[in-house]
Order: sequence, then structure tokens, then C-alpha cells
Amino acid sequence: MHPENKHEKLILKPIHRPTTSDRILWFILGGIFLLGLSAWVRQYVIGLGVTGLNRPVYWGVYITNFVFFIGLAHSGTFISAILRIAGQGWRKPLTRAAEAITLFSLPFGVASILADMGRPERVFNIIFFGRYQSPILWDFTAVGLYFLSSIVFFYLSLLPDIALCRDRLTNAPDWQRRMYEILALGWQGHPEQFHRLEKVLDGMAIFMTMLVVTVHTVVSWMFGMTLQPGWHTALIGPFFLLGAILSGTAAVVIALAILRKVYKLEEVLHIGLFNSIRKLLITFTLGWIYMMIAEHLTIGYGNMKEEMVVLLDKFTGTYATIFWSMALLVFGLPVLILIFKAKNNIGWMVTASILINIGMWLERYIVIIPSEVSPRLLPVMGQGIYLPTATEWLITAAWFAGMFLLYTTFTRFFPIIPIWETAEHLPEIEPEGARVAQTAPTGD
Amino acid sequence: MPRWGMVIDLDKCFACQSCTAACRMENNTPIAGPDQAILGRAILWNEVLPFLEGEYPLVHATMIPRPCMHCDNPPCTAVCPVRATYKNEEGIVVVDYQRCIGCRMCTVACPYAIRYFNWFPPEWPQALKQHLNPDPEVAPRPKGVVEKCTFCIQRLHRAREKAAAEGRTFQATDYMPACVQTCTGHARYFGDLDDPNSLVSKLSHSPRAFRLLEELGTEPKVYYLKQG
Amino acid sequence: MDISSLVYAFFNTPGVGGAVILTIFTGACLIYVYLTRWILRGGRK
Amino acid sequence: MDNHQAENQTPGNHLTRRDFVKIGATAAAIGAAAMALKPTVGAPAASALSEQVTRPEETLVKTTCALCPSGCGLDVRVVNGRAVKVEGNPLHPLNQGVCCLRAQASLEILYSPERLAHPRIQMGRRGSGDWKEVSWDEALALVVQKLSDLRKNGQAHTLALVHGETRGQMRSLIHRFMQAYGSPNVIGRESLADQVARQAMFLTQGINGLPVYDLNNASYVMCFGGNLLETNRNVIVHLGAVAFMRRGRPQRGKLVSVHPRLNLTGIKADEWVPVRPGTYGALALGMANVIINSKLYDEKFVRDFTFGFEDFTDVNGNLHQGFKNLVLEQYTLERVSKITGAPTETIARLAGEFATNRPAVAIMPNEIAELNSGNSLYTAMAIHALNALVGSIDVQGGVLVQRFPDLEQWPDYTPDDAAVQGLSQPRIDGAGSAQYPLAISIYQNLPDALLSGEPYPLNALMLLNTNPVLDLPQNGRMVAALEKVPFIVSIASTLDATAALADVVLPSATFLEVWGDDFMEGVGYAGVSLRRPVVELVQDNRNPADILLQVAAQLGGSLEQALPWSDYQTLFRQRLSATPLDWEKVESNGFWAEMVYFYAQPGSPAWANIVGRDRLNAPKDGRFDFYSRELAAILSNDTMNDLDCLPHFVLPEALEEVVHEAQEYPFLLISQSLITQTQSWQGTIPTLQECLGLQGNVKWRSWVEINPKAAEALGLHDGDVVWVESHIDRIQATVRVYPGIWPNVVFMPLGMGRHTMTKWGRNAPEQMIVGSNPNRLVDIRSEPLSGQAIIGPARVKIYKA
Repeated sequence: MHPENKHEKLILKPIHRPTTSDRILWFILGGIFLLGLSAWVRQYVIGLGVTGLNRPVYWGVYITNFVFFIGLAHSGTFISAILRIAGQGWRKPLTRAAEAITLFSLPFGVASILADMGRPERVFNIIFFGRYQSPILWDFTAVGLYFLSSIVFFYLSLLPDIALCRDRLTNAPDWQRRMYEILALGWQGHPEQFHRLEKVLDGMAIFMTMLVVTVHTVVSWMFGMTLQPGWHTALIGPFFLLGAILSGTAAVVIALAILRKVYKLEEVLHIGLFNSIRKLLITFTLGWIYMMIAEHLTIGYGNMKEEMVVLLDKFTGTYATIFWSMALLVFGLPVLILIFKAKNNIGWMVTASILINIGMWLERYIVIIPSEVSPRLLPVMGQGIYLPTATEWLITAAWFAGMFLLYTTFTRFFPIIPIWETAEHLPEIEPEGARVAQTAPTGD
Repeated sequence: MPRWGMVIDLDKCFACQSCTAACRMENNTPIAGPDQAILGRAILWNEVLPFLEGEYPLVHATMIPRPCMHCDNPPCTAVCPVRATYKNEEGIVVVDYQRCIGCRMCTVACPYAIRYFNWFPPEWPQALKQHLNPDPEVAPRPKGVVEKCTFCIQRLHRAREKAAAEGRTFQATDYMPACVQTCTGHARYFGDLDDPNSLVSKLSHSPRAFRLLEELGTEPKVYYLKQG
Repeated sequence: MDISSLVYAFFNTPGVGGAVILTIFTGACLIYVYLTRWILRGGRK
Repeated sequence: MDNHQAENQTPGNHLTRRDFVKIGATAAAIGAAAMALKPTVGAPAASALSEQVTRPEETLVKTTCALCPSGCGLDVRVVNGRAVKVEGNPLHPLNQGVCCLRAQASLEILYSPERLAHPRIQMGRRGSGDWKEVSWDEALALVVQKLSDLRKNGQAHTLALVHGETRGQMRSLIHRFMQAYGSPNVIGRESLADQVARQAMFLTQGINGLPVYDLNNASYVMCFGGNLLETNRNVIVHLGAVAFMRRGRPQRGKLVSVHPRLNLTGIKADEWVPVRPGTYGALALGMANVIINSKLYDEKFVRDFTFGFEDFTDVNGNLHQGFKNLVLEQYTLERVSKITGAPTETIARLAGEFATNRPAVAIMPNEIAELNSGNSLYTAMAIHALNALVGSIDVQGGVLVQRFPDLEQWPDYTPDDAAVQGLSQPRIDGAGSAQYPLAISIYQNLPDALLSGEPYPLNALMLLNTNPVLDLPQNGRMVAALEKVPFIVSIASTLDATAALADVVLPSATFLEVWGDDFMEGVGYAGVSLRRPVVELVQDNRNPADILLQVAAQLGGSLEQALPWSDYQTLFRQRLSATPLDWEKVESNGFWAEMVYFYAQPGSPAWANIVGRDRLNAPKDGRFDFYSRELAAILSNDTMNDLDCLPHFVLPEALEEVVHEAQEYPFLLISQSLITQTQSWQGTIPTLQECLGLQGNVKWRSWVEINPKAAEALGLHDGDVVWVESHIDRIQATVRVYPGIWPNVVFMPLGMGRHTMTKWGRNAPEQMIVGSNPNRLVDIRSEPLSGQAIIGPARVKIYKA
């Protein structure tokens, strides 16, 4: 038995044989991805010298990508886990789209680290000789566990829908039907199964929320634990966390808007949904600006010499243009758009989200690079310069293309909107069974 | 075990950079070449850093020769995920080039920025390869690993072997890094900081003594004596 | 043997971190496998 | 690392035994896989390797460096026949176990890819580069045949030998070769560097030699111009001495650097006195004015052992003005302060300190391109006069006279008529002529002499370890001049700019592969350092001295008689037999030295060797000449006035505020060489290109230091690439905004601008020019009397490239 959902036909419509436009899109994204991959292989063979990194700027675009992708990964957990705990029913249609962003951005976060390593073939040294004193090991554990948990969380919430596809999509090609068969793990849609699934997902939501908070603080501690001016602040944890949630939510908005447009899911992803997310976005942007002001005011007011060198480099020095454009992109424009323009207007909402995400990438860049350019002891005359090279941009583009590729192929084979969660009511117990099944907690 | 340390008297150091060249010749650090040097990738374990203050004509410049500080509480070894860099029992911070994964967190964590990274495999024109120091400890490092001043640890091993070969116990004075030996102003002293009557430990308590970034608590083991 | 050297050894000796990671990952995998099987057993006698 | 499996309590209690086994199995599998991978990856660390290391056999070979005039004793570690590390010879008195970065990087010279393998002959047009590598015999045969033709048809004097730095007896060997050949034209590079210091000593103290400064015992050291701690002639001796002066003894000496730029000496000095470039003479005379005014000078010494301090009447009755009145009248504090730009209080204080902190030493710069502002002779005399004023001549901590080991006389020989006829001709560079009576050789007159053909055109030119095309671009005239000479032989280690234009290039071995001797300088007592081959010849090269001896042997005639030795080693060993040294000790220690310097009491018989020893026409009365009687004798014609024989100050022509030129070319360019530059290697030393000291951030390139205000006015920032243009040429450089420089002065390092054919880096170009050569901006002329090169502050303008 399967839950009845009036939008079922609409949700299942996108799952069909890949059309030529699909193939073109996959070809382009796949091409960019392979190009980036070949650039990475070339970099591995020749050496990291092909990048713009040098002394003292040892970390550059790759690490910025790493932080950015892990930031994107917060979207899924935030929307599905935290709102599930908070019992916000309106989140139901967008949970899978959000979790999909998490699932497909995390591997490219890890890939950015591999692209940045001098000896990637020795990555297993972390297992054989791992030392827990090093923040990198905390990262490895937290991101690894988070990746594992988000896969399971995603898969469990997908289980009923796979079973539905197994039974409904009879005309799909047989390899696809056999895939559904295997992935459904024999799910019959028994109410007890739904009940247990809800219980497990609730339990995991709590664990995931705790996990997502640790992941991003641990990622920021990779910088916080060093003595570099501008990094060594207690606020870097929450600062990165809020930045991640903001950029994650903005990513969700973008994803939903595209799905809504491409697959014409207006009824399922209705305007109200976007309005509630808009309220969230406004709070997060204000939260983010609060963090920015808190950090820069404390550093500026403290007026310590080496900190001021970095601060002034950001405010008035070589990085002033990037810094102020970043502040404008993340806070200035989006907050105005969201407050005045974005109510009931998805177009404006998407532009604000895109600006936020571009700004957030720059914000990571601005946190990482200026601190490295003027370390404590290097005299002004020895300061570093950092200009990312083609290899770095190519690999960045490839990782983004890879993420979109995974996302689009996923939507072609699985329903992007969770049918069982947004169903009117779940399958009842058969009449002869004595027990009475309560309906799944779908309180609004 | 001795706790090796160094004292540099800035009154006698004339920033001639002989230490920089001696360090390169002893430890086979590669030539960066014009294109890499412009990008700031020249590997000089022991650079002389110019610090300038003041406006014309009241200008004051301090030239600081900067080896690795071999801190007693090194922030770099703390952050290494695979213990590729560690402080050995004699207080010298060394790098294990076979285990380093090239994540470069130690280079970012070091407040003195004394760690260098091999962006490309080390290269010398063919003819120049003949002058490379044959000691195994200083075989040219492969690409993708971090390298740093090791207080010429190969000289310590050579001195120990020589002492053993000559059947006498190893003295702290048998061993000094190449930069200490070649300092034209005789400004560098080297020895065991734990030995109270060694020149190094006496000088490290001199009223003129100071250490770089002492306030960070890394306990550097290279002391400087104030100029003037 | 005193706690501080134990803690220092835990954090500092290479390999221990790796073991911790492996334990955490295998533990998590086991829990998740078990939970999935528990869910799928729902409703079957 | 035992990978024990933590006992994890899974929720739910009915975990069947079979599940438990399955879980255990998977964990073990993962562990096993991990273990399997480990050995291949985690091999023991190189730097932790200490136990079983097999060390190849190695030796320490003692030799002497030749990369700068100091000549330090070196220990070279040789492993399996390869030189792997250069260190200082701990026994050597000059450097006492240390050595500078050039010696450290000398292995990059020994094994440089730029070295010439075999002799080569130019087949096509000069500079076309289609060389034919030939054997030594063939090359020498061609050279000998050309040179003997010249001698046969009485053209012996049309051969010129231009040489760079020479060590030990090489200089006298060159002179003997050319005298035996029959040509007066032996031209050295001194006129670019320290010739004027030697002339000032000769005119005032009557010693034809360079001053030696006993800084170990000095308590006040004042450097007028120059870069004492970076590129002085005997930099290692001075580094050790100043270090001792500062921390080696209880009473700390003071070091003052007078220079328009805060160079390394200024940074390490106790005081930096910025002055306008080329006005050191005025400052010295201003200080003399204060010292005399306040009667702080050493009256006894000045009264008894100097001449020309007071006014005097000469033998035929006319009155001459003395040094005292000249200084009191013309060099008042205000005038000197206006000329030099240094405040009057500073000048007065410096003079007071100088006179009251005996022994005080005023150092005249004797290195490349420092005293070249067109008034260098009288500036040097003025600076040296200060030493006499405070009685620092040959006192502990004062100015000493360098003694040399006594050598066995050259065996005499009968010059054949070709030699006699050639030697009677005048020199082509005009040294010793009426216009330049004091000059030994005038390097910068070479291009004009060749182009004009005055007094006679040259038929053959021999170059020995020097690169005139780089030193004297003269707006392209040098290259044009070389075309005029039918036959050019270049003895050089690399194919530098001049060797590329030669007909025959004979590759000269580096100092680590040859036998040689070195006279110790800068310490006063006599000493010889031995240079010996450290490794077998890396390339098929020869010692330049051996080349000359072989050419002489093949030329025959008076040459064969004059130079009967087969190689240089036998020559210098025989010549040194007059010195009391035993050769095993010299070979084991690497040197011989008297180790003790005896100061002469003024008036004692030994004093004759200190003042007036080498006087030609002035009386050897042991009196230091403020008023140079030697110069008076040389200039003895009616137009001479007192001022010509007294140290006085002439404003350099570049400083005269010619409105039009000052507007168009507002900046004064001064250039100085760095400690990384060496005159005796024309190739590129990669390590030294990456340790450029003060401007450490600029590697493999030239930079121009500009005062922040000037940079602001021009809108220039650190790192911009700019053109530096004078009225004849322009070159590119990177801007370094540097507060330690006179407002309208800019600085560029010398010794850059060399062409290299080696690919030094991964994506470095196949061939490139490393940096740019500031000499290209100057049309170098010669100063009257001394023949010193006028490179001095050149007027330039700077704009963005």
C-alpha cells in the first residue's frame, strides 16, 4: 500500500527517459567536471606550483571552496532536521530538495581538500598515524560522520518513495525498475513501518542538528586554532556557523525556485513556502551582520598591531574592494530585497539568494587570504601576493559542475518532493487487524 | 639529552646573509629560479628579514636573521594530523618527508612563517647537481612536502658518529649548524641551553636578550641580543 | 599511571586518532544498519 | 596500534549471535585492509634516520677564495671527488673560520652550467655566435701566430691587455709579460674603483698602496661614502674587526656612516648621516674646520710630522696658503651645511666626537663606483687629512700601511729590439700623460681611444677576466670600439657580453681548480695564502697564468727569457723563496703570515716606511703632506695655484642646479654593488640572486629605491615596474619605496644586467638578462689628474613602464 497524495502524478512526472536537453545539460556539466578532474591530475603530476599559492599564502581558493561546500551542506540539515524538531509542517515539500544539496555538496567539499593536498595519495596516513590533537582530524571525523549520517537520513526518507516508484513506474526501463527493486529493500508501506520510520527520523534529526553545529565550528577551528592574526578569535566558530546556515538556506531557495520553474511544481512548492523561508533568511542575514560587526569591532577596538595590519588591509588596503563588495552582496542588497521586494515574489527572492551565496564565497576568501598575506613576523616588505591561477578556477568550476550534475541526474530518477511526507494520509491498518493506527504526526 | 638553542647578537650581525647561503648549500634547498622567486616561492630556511620603521631622515632598520625557532611549545607540531613534524628528544623540530601529506596546516600555524613548501619537485641545472650535499638526511625533498630549518641535524649525526669513531663521548661543542660556523660577525652562538655553564645559556639570560614573538608563549629557543 | 600522561598520549601518539575515527565510523554504520533493519521489520510478524 | 573493537551497545536486546559474528567480521576486515596498506606508506623519516648510515669517505681541502679582494682561507669538504661544502679555514687570520655568502655559493660557480667547456674560435661574423670548439693547442697556436706577426713587423705596442682583478703575483706576471712582449698598454679596472684611494695615500702620505684600517682597536670609525660592512675591499676583515670593536672589548667603539642612502653599513652603524651624494669632501673639510677652530687636533704630530698645515714660503720666496687657513676661510660650518645638506649641529658634533675619541679613523671608500663624482682625488685627500689631524697615522686603531712578503727579484733578461721599440710608444689610455699624471691605468678611456685611433690604432686586444661591455656600455661606443680591433682574445670562464664579441675565447678555470697565491691585505702584517685545486678540472679549462706562460714560451724571443717557468705554481714558489716560510706548514695551514704588526713611532727610523717611502719628487722627510709637495712637483707650471695641491671641494657637475636639466631629470641616481656581487665571475650565481638582502623581496631583478615622498609625488607604489631614463639610455627596474634615502636620490644595485643562457627555473626563459645595468645610463668620463671614472650621481627621470 502507498500513501495517497493528490500531487503524486505531478511529482512523478519529471521521472522519465532522459530527453535530449537532459543529455546536453549532462554533457556540458560532465565536460566541465572532467576538465577540472584533468586539471587536478595535471596539478598532481606537475606539483602544486601550477596554482597561485606561495609563501606565506599557503591556503587559497581550494580551502575557500572546502568551507563554502561544507557551508552549503548546512541547508539540508537545517531545513529538514531543525524544522522537523520544531514541528514546522510547511517544511515538508522542500526537505528532500534541501537534503539533496547537502548530499551532493559534501563530497565536493572533501574533494576540495584532496585538491589542496600536496600528497593526496598519502591521505590514508590520517588513519594510520592520525593524531587527535590536530584540528584536521576533528574535521575529518566531523565531516565524515556528517556525510555518513546525511546519506542515511536522506536514504531513509527516500525509502517509501522508492517503493512507490517501484510500483507505479511500470513503463520505466527495466534496469531502472530493477534499481528501484533493490533500493526499496522490500518496503511494503506498512503503517508500522511508517511509524518506525518517523520515530527514527525524529531521533536522527536531533543527532544531525548537534552534528551540523559541530561540523562547521570544527571547520572554522582549522583556522581558529592557529595564531594567525584575524583567525585566532573565539567568535570564528559561531561566525562560520551562521554564515553556513545563511548560505545553505539561500542555496535551498535557489534550488526550490529552479525546480518549481523547470518541473512546474507551483502547487506543491507554493508561495507561502517561500514567504516563510524569506522570514528565516532575513533573520539569518541580520544574524550574520551581527557576527561580522562583533568580530571586526572587537579586533578594531583592540587595535593590536598585527591584527590591525590585517584589518586595515581588508578595510582600506588591497582587499578593500573585495571586502566591501562582499559586505554589500551578503548584507546590503539582500536585506533590502528580502524586506521590501521579495514578499510573494520568487524572482527577487532568488536574486537575493544568489547574491548571498556569491557574497558568502567572497566572505570565506576574505577571511582566509588577508590573514595569510600578512603573518605576524613577515616584514611589510616581505608580504605575500596571491592571484589564483586557471587551474584553481577550473577545479572550482568542475566541483560546482559536478554538484549540479549529481543534482540534475538525481531529479531525473527519483521524486524530488517527498510524496509520503506531503501525502494527505498514510495507508490505514487493514480492517481485520485489531489494532488502530494513529495517523502519522502531520500536524501543521 | 641536550636542549639545543642559539643566540644571535644583533650588534655583531651585519646582515651579510652568509648564513642564508651556507644553509642552502648544507641542506640542498632548491633554486627557485626567476619565475618562481617572483611568486615568493624561494626556499631559504634561514632568511635575513629587514624591519623598517620611521620616516626620512629618522629611519631605523633592524635586520633579523631568522632560522627556525625550534620552539619548546611548537604550534606547528600540534596541528600536524599525521605527526609528520614533531619535536625530537633533543628539542629539534624535524619533518618526516615520507609521512607529510602536504596539508600545509603547519605552515599556516607557525607565527614566524619559517616553514617552506615544495610547490614543484626540486630542480637544478644538470651540472649544478654535483655540488649537492650527499648526507642522507638532506636528500632533496620531493614535491608536495613541507621542509624547514633542522639546526643541520645531519651535522649532529655526523658529529655523534665521529665522536663514536674516535671513541670519546659526544660534547655539545662538537656540533654547530652551518649558519653558526659561517657567521662573519661571529654573532651566532649555539649549544645546550640546559647546560648552565654553556655560553648559549649564559647569553640567553643576558639583559640584552630578547626573543621574537615571545608573548605568544611558543617558547622559541633562538635568543637575540639587542643591537646598540 | 597518572591521567595527564594518558590524555597526552591519547591526543599525541599517532595512530590513536585513526583508531578513534575507525571506531566512530564503524559504530555509526552499525547503528544505521540496525536502525534500517528495525524499520523494515515493522509490520511483519 | 591494536585496532580493538569497542564494545558498542546497539539498541534493542535481541541481537542474534549470527549478527554479532557478522559485525565483528566486517570490523576485522576493515582493520586488516588498513594494516596491509600501512607498511607501504609510512617508511621511517629521513631526518629521523640516525642509526645505520654509511658515510662515504671525505676530505677537507684548504684553499683561498678569489671572489673578492679579501682572499679568505677556505676549507672545502670534498666527498668522492666532488666539492660539496665550503667553509672558512679556522686557522686563517683574515677570516678566522668564517666566510661570506659568495664563498658559500662558489660551488655554484665551480659546477656552473654556464662555464665554457673548451676553447672556441669565432667562425662567422663577430657576435653571430657560430663558434667552433677547438683544442687548446689549436687555439693557442692561432693566438701566438697573431701576436708574433705583430712583433715581427714592429707593431708590438698595438697589443693591449685589459685585466680585471688580479691576485698575488698575477699582476706582476701580466706586467712582465707585456714588457717582454713590448707593449705599454696594460689596463686594469682600478680607475672604476680604488685607484684614487691609492693616489690620495701617495700624494699625502707618500705611500703607493691602499690604507689599512685597524678597526679592532679604533674607538671611533667614520665611513665617508662607501659600504664598509658590505662591499669594502677587505670586507671580512672589517666585519670581524667591527664586531670585535663593538662586543669584543669592554669599551664599545662608535661607527658612523655618511652616505645619501641607508645601506647595510648605515643600518648597522650607530649613526647614519645622510648627505647629498658626492659631497663627502666638503663634510670632511667642514669637520676639519671645527677641529682646528676648537684646537682639538693633535698639535704635536701636526707640528712635527706634517707639512703645509700652516702657511709657508717656498725656496724661491713666494707665500703659499696652508691647509689650516684654507679650511678656516672657505669651509665654514654654514657653507658646508649648505653644500652637504647635513645640519650644522651634526657636523660640529661629529667633528667633536671624532677629535676627542682617539684613536679615530676616517675611512675613504675604496670599492667599486663610490668615489666617482668628479672630485674624488681631493675628496679622498680631505678624508685622509682628517686622520692626520687627529694623529691616527700608524697608531693602534689608526691607519696602517700594508706590508707585503718580500719576493725574489725577477731574473733580468735582455729585451729584444721589438720589445724596446714597442715600449717607447705612449699608452693608448693616456695614463701617466700630462692630463692624467697620477693614473696607473684608465679603463674608461679604452672605448674612446679605440674609436679615435689616437695615439695609434690597436691591432690586438687581450681580455683577462673582465667584461668592459658590461662595465662601460658608453652608450654603445664600447661595442663599436671592439669592432675596430682586428683580433680579440678573451680569457674568461663564461661567455659574457665581451667574450661573445671576441675572436678566440680561452676558458679560464675557476679559483677552486687552480694553484695560486694571495697576498694578505687589510691586516697590516705581510702574509701569503695558498690556493690549491680542490677537485680535478671540471671543464677542459686552464689557469690564466699558465695560459700566459705557455703563450710566452711559444712566442720565444725576450718573452721566453723573461718567463722561463712552465707553470704558475713553480713561478710563485720560486719567487716566494725569499720569504721565511716552509711549504709543508703552508700546505697544511693554507697560509703563512707574520701575524704581528709593529707600529712605528713618528720620527723613528721605521717611520720612513710609513710616511714618504715611495715619494718620487717630494722630499722623504717623514712629514705627512697636507699641502702635497708631490702634486706641486708634478704640476710645476705657472698656472698651478695653491688650491691644486691642497685638499679642497669641487661641487660635482651633476649637482649644479642647471634649471633645465634639473626639471627634466629631477633625480640623482647613485649605484653601489652589493655583497652578492663579485667582479671575478661574470656568470649568474642563482643562490645569490635569491639573497638580495635589504630588498630581499626582489629576486632575480633590479630595483630602484625611491624616497616615499618622491614616490608619492610620482604616484608610484612598491612593486611597480618603471623606466629609469637618463639623457643617453633607459633601463627597467622595480620600485622599492625606501625611507632611508636622500629625497631626490634614487639607488640601483650594480653588477646586474648580465646575460645568461641557462634555463634557471621550471618555466624560466631559455635565455634572459638578469636585472638591468645602471652603468648604461652614464657616459663615463675621466677626472683630470687622477683619471678616476666619473660615474657619480647621474641625472635621471623615472616613469611607469
